[in-house]
Amino acid sequence: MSVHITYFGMLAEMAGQADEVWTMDEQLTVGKFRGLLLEKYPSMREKKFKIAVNQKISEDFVPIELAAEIAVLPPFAGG
Amino acid sequence: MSVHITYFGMLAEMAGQADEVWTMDEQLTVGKFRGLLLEKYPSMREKKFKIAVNQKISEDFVPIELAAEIAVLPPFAGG
Amino acid sequence: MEKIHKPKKVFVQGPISPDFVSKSIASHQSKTTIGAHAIFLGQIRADQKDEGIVTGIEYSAYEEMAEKTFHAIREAAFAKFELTCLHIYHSLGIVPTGEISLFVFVSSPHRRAAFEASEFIVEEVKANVPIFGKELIGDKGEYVWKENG
Amino acid sequence: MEKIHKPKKVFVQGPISPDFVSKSIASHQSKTTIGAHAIFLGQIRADQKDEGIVTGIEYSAYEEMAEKTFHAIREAAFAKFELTCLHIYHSLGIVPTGEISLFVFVSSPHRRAAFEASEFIVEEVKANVPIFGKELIGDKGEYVWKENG
Repeated sequence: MSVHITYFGMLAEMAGQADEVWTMDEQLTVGKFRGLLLEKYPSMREKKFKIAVNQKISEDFVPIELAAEIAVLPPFAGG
Repeated sequence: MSVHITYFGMLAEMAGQADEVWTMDEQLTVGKFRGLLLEKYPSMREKKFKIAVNQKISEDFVPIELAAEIAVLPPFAGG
Repeated sequence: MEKIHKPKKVFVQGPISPDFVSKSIASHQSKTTIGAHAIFLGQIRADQKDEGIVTGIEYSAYEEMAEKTFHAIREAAFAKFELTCLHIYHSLGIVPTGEISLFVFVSSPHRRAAFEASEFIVEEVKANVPIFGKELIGDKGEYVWKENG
Repeated sequence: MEKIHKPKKVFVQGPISPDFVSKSIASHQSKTTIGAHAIFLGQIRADQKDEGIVTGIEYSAYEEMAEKTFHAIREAAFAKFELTCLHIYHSLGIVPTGEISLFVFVSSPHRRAAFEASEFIVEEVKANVPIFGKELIGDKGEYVWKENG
């Protein structure tokens, strides 16, 4: 399966890119995705961030289906 | 002593005038003034109103000194 | 607050225009400690009364006492809340339906103080300032006296 | 509320002008069931940071999700409070200090609903809309990422 990942704000700076596509064999959950993300970008361990799946903030247990749009969101700053 | 009385809003309509001067022998309190007012204008009995002495809303026990400025105020409608 | 706030002119003749509101906002953009403005506008409703539809309100006031009360409300708000600026404007004379008769403009570094002060001031104005209003009805000069609840 | 409120455009490029606020107010004067407008404006502060003085904020957003969230906030506010109208505008791109980046405009027959809805919406926007901000510092391109508390 493949997922499309978008990074925002300071997390895009840490990832060195605004988006990327991951292809993998196994089924993903949000929690599992978070683990893989921190493995790839260890500097994100120090940052607070939220994960949105198909534009919805999602808890770790949520499964990520095929072709999902994943967004990695730093703290909000609107207003 | 004499006191200057000003009527506002619907109370000026009831008094038939915007202001008048009362001269009297005795010492006045706000309560006593209220009694004399209702005697002179019985239709005011049905209305809610406040009495300000020298621009301050005053309770019945407050004495009214010489040359005081008394205002008879209907319900407020600001805003 | 040790700062003394001079009495300011509150009453304006007739309606308060959107353009006046805009100019007030613009004049606060040089104050860069401000993070939040809370603005309240009172607009005249075309209420249906037993006597007919309201076409406007004609305001009058015990002006000297009203100005003193406005000043006391301003002082109380500055003492209670962390405010940078505070302005109150109220109409006298006729304000037709759809037009604005009250403009409360509060500015603060932070939103919480701005929200709380705005509510506080509007409630104080409605309850304690000697302003009187005739709700004008129809086109034959009829009216009913308005009374804040 | 059975009424359906269409998604509206919230984002504007750069600062929100006082003139835009004024035009929004004027366009509500034909709605004579409105008795109270509550307006909230967020203005950029020239805060002192360790790195220097803030000269502006550069906003970006996860736009599709942000628009959906704004729409959900609007629907929630209409369901919770007796509102006649409700508009939210937020800047994208650079907003210099002293300029306005958030404009929440709530109109209701009565002041209580207007006050409560205004606060509700501002808090929701700050907590739940994926908007990001760089606090720009000095004139050498430095910045720090902003974070709502």
